[in-house]
Amino acid sequence: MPIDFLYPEYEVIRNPQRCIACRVCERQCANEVHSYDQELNLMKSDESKCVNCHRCVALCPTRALKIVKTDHTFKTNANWTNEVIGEIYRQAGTGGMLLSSMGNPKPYPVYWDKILINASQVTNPSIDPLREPMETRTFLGKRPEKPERNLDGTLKTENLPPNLELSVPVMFSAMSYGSISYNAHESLARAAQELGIYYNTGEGGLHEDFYRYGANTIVQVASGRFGVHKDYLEAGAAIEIKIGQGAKPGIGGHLPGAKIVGDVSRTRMIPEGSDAISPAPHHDIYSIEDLRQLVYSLKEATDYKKPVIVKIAAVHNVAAIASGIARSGADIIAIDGYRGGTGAAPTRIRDNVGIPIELALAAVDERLRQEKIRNNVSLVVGGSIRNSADIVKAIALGADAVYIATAALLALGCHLCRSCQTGKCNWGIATQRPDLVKRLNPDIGYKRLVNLVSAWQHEIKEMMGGMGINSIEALKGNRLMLRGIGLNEKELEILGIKHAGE
Amino acid sequence: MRLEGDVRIPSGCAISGIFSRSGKKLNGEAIIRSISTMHDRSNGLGGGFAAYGIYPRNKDLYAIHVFYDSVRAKEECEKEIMANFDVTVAEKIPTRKMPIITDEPAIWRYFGIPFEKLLKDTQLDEREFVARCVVKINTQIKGAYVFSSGKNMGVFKAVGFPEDVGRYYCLDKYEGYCWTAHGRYPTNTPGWWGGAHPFAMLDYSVVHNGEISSYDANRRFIEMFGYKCTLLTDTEVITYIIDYLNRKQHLTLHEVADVIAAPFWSEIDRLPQKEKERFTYLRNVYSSLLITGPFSILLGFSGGMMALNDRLKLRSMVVAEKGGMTYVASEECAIRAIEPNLDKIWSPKGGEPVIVTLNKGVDA
Amino acid sequence: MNYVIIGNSAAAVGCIEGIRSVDPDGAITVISKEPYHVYSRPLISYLIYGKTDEQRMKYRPDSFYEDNGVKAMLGVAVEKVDYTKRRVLLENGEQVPFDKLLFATGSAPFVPPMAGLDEVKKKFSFMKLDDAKVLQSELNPESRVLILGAGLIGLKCAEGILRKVKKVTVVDLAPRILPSILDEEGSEIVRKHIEEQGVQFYLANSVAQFHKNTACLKDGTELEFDLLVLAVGVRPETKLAAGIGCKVNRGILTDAHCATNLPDVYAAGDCSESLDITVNQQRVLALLPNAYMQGETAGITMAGGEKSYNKAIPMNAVGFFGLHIVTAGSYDGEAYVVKEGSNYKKMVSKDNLLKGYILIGDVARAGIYTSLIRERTPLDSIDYELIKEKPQLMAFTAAERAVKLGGARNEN
Amino acid sequence: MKRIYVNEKWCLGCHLCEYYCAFANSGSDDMVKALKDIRIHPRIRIEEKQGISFAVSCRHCAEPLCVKSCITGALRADNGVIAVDKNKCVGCYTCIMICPYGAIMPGVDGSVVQKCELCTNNAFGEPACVQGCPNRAIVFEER
Repeated sequence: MPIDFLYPEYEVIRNPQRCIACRVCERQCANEVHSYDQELNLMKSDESKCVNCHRCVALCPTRALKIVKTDHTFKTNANWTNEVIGEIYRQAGTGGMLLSSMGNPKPYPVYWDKILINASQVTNPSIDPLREPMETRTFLGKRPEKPERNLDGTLKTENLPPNLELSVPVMFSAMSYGSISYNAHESLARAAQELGIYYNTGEGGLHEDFYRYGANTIVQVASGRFGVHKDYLEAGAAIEIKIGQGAKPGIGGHLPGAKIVGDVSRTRMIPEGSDAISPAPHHDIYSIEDLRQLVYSLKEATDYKKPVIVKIAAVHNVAAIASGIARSGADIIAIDGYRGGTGAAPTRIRDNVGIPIELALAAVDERLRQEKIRNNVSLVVGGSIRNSADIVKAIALGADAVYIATAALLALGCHLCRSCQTGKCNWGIATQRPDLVKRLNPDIGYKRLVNLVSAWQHEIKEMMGGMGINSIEALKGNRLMLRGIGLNEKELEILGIKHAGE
Repeated sequence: MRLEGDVRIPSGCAISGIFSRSGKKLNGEAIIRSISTMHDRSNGLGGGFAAYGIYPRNKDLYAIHVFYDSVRAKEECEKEIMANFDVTVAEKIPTRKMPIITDEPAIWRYFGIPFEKLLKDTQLDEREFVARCVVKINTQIKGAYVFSSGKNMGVFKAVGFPEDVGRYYCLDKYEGYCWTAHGRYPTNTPGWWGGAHPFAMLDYSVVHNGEISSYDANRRFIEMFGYKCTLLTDTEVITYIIDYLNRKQHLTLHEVADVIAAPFWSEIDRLPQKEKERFTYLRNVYSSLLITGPFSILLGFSGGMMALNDRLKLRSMVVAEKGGMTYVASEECAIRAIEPNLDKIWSPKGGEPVIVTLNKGVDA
Repeated sequence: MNYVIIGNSAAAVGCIEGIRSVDPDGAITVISKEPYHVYSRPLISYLIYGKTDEQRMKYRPDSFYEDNGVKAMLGVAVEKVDYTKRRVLLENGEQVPFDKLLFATGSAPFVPPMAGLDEVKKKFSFMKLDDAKVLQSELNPESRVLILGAGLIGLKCAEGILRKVKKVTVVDLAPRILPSILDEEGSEIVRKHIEEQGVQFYLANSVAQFHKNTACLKDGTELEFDLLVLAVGVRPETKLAAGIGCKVNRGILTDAHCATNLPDVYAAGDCSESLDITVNQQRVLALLPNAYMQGETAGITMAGGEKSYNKAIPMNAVGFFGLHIVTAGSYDGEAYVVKEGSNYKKMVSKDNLLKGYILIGDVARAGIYTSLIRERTPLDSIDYELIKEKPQLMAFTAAERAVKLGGARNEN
Repeated sequence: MKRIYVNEKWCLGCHLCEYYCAFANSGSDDMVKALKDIRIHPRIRIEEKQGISFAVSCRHCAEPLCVKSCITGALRADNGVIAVDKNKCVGCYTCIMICPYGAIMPGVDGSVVQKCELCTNNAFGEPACVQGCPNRAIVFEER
């Protein structure tokens, strides 16, 4: 075997005093890290195969296992870090682009963590969500410019364009069937239904089994148009045109043929084993006018009954782009920040392209207000919403709702090992191998998603109550409820918030 | 120290209102007596009144009340007023010298009506035209501040306790069918004359007690529609919201109340289908105009008055009736002080507006 | 309602529990010659072996009769049954009236005439607790025991006493042991195993003549012995039943409800015959599970409930000196045989059904095979090749497993 | 009555149920102490073949053939839970012969049988296999 210069990043530490050689680690590792030595009655491990997904750690009944970062190191160098050196070795060995998955892991600032939330004291009572109603119901979509009245003077309620109603301003972001498993999709769909929110098909079509969750489904139309047909468009509650994705702005998608099997192939409407390549741009959208045409084509196709979402990655001039989209007829704009996850992306793109969602959101919301069109369109943001405080901050900055995906996958068991591209997800999420897919029981998965979002809802209510706000709409764009900490003037200006203490 | 407009100033307060449905005119004595009963709810940093029906001789003209900090401001402002309005009267508002009232600006009023030609040129509705002029002066002319701009009504306000402010403005000399009053308890500023309440826009005047937690959500939304919240006060944004919904969106005052103090979804979901749709529509379309946090407000408008509490009723407010009179105040004592023998007194539920208007045919 | 049960073993208990599942109130009377609380007959060899004791041998707890409202008349024999007057006459002159009657009279040892048998002083049967007690009291480390009969009773007796005596010899007319449950190859394996423990066999042989403590075998061998155990065979106790006109073949004839030809009269257990579904013939299936289930069926039927017993098959689980044997059904058909060391497996199929099997040694999960026979599972509805390897539910369809394990309802 | 149900769709063949069962019935409060360096004798057993796996343990039949067939009365149903009285059992294996699920097995030394007793007779109180199943392939439910 040629020397690859690479040393395993992680070490599997087994406590021999605890190991009872039950071999669950061996059975559960799709990477075949563990093996049993009959002669010695001992478990062994080959850490070069370990992706640090913790499947073995989590299932070990005696907690005999842990995975640690190796302390094996090159001569320390702040510039030429282990990671940088390793990547060079890898590329020198393969001649290929580096691929990664999930979101940008680099230590760029996380603005959510530099924003603080207000609370009431004395002059205004905080509200106790256990005693008073605390509302998180949210509508997404256009609002009519003026109300109309019937002949008898009552309000004409039918003049409302199609809207999405959410019990809590959280939706599951696009993840295609194919990139994630059937059971992951079922979990998301069932959770969305129980929660009264929406999940998103991503660009993988909608499996026939899931049409029954249509009322809680957003169907996506992306550059590859995989799985798009009339019934598909009509099945969902809304249609999302995906222009870009935070993890890889400007890049299309590539689902390897190995994952295009059986139902995945049928659902995508492409032959088994063929690579599913989504082009970088939509080849019928080279300009904003083209987008408008697609928006209206989709509206025509669905009789103007479904809101159309346009999803873009947060890039440098996102505010101007969003303004253009708002005028294209879209009902909802979804913006995906650079920390958004993915099943596979070129590492350099993932780590270096795009901007933080916090700044993008603040800029877009402000821009749409300046242009007086904020009420024509709803704003959904995603790209690493990690907890309920992030949501409160996003809404206060001006978002109508948030998209979560990485957090949802974590709820399903994802351990962020960032090896989705291998298709050997030990947690049954980013895989199509039947023996692995079955590891995610949707009965458990959907409940964990419901738990997560319900827990967040409780926390959102608690924080709202602290601010003396008892309905989420009074939080939307309420930037006075936020203060920055450790941010410079420019950052504060873009975020439209004051510094703590001001 | 930064003044209103530089910094947001929440405040506690007292409010009181008297309304004669028959159009019977009262001078300002009663309302002063009423608001002074709640002296402890103010801290001397602002008091004010709105009175309707007080300018019967000029009732078809806009009465524009202005504070001036400087001669230059007055010159600049009058130039603007004269350029847009056919002004019939321009005069100093009579005041009574009082040692307790200090730092007085120059206080002027103008009765006039927009030039026809300008209305035609701008294709604006007369009231919209006036509103824009007011916003323009208040945002662009430093040292000038229009604090009243309706027809046959006027706002009188100053830094001081409300009873002193009332005497200062000689309110005993005015007679109106509707009076509202405000005593202010700002929490972090010495107050500024313009920042005192009522806050008025055209003939809408609002006195308010409370601190709304939805402020910035409301402000950033309403500012899309040509308003500029220069004072950063709750009362200002509430006034604009009411102006926007009632005057521009043509919602009824009841509907306005259903937007700003909307019923909870849990209540809406229980209603019959039609009603449910109506409330859902209003809450959805005007979601950013929901006002949360404690408030009790008294809205004065031509021919009527509306009292409204926040939906949780986090601020006290009572309403009483005696004959043709309706009284509203933060505290019952403020009503009893001027009318001990009431026909009826009650505390309206949160979010339930009490709207009184002149009896049919009454032209006050 | 007066229920009367003659006999006090597994069939009687099945009957009592069957009656009580339907009728909590009716009077139940159990009449038995033996003076004991109901005990398990097959345990007498374990008693001697020391693996159980009289207390633990009780088939049901001490409070059983009381808990079930049963009047137990123990230690008293039945003289005869007066069917027309619906009453049972006891030896002691008492009369017990009945509305429903169950014969659970079991079987009795059958001793063929043998020359000189009268001369043998110490001879025993091995059926009942009293037999075991007497035998046990005579055993000593110097005893030489001769057992006639290499069937289940004789061999269990041999196992029970071997470690307590000097020598155990077994003589049988048949050329191999356990001929009723094993095939030749199986008999061979088991015989070798038992011989290795120290038991000596004389097969295809018989006692021509006893001379006191010496047995002269047909082939001329002379065997000295101290104690003689007679385990040649048993016969159903059918006399009382026959006396009132019940049809009796080898055992009392019954239908699927365990009813005899006479109204209100039932029979269950070793005294009766039932339909062996593997050969579709009425047979005496003298085995405890059968007795209990027949008794239960009879009891439920007597009390007015609905129950049939239509899955009777011969089956035996038995072990000798640690070697386990499970057999079931009949062996006429296509055989599949695997022999590995002391493990032996024979599966016999016919007409798309498993008819019988023999497992020696590894008997794990044998019940899965038994159920194929009892349930008459068509072999083409399962993976027979797979299940032949070892008993496993994997051989069933996923849908069938969902019924068996997942709580799914069977569509049929 | 609450029973154990198995859904093979979700069974991963990880065998953890067997280990949790063995631990639960070990009498030890430490899994390592109980199971290290021994061959376990669980009362629940996984069958597996070509990607299919499922656990088998006593079904606690409403009409328990094992109880009816037990020659000693050691197997009894107590409120529907079928348990074996090890003091009475003589290891004749009649129950093994009759159980259609193959859910009764010889105990460690073969002298008596053992079977799932729904952990009613150990410290777990509720089936340990159910608690230990990572994918809810084994559930304990009233149906």
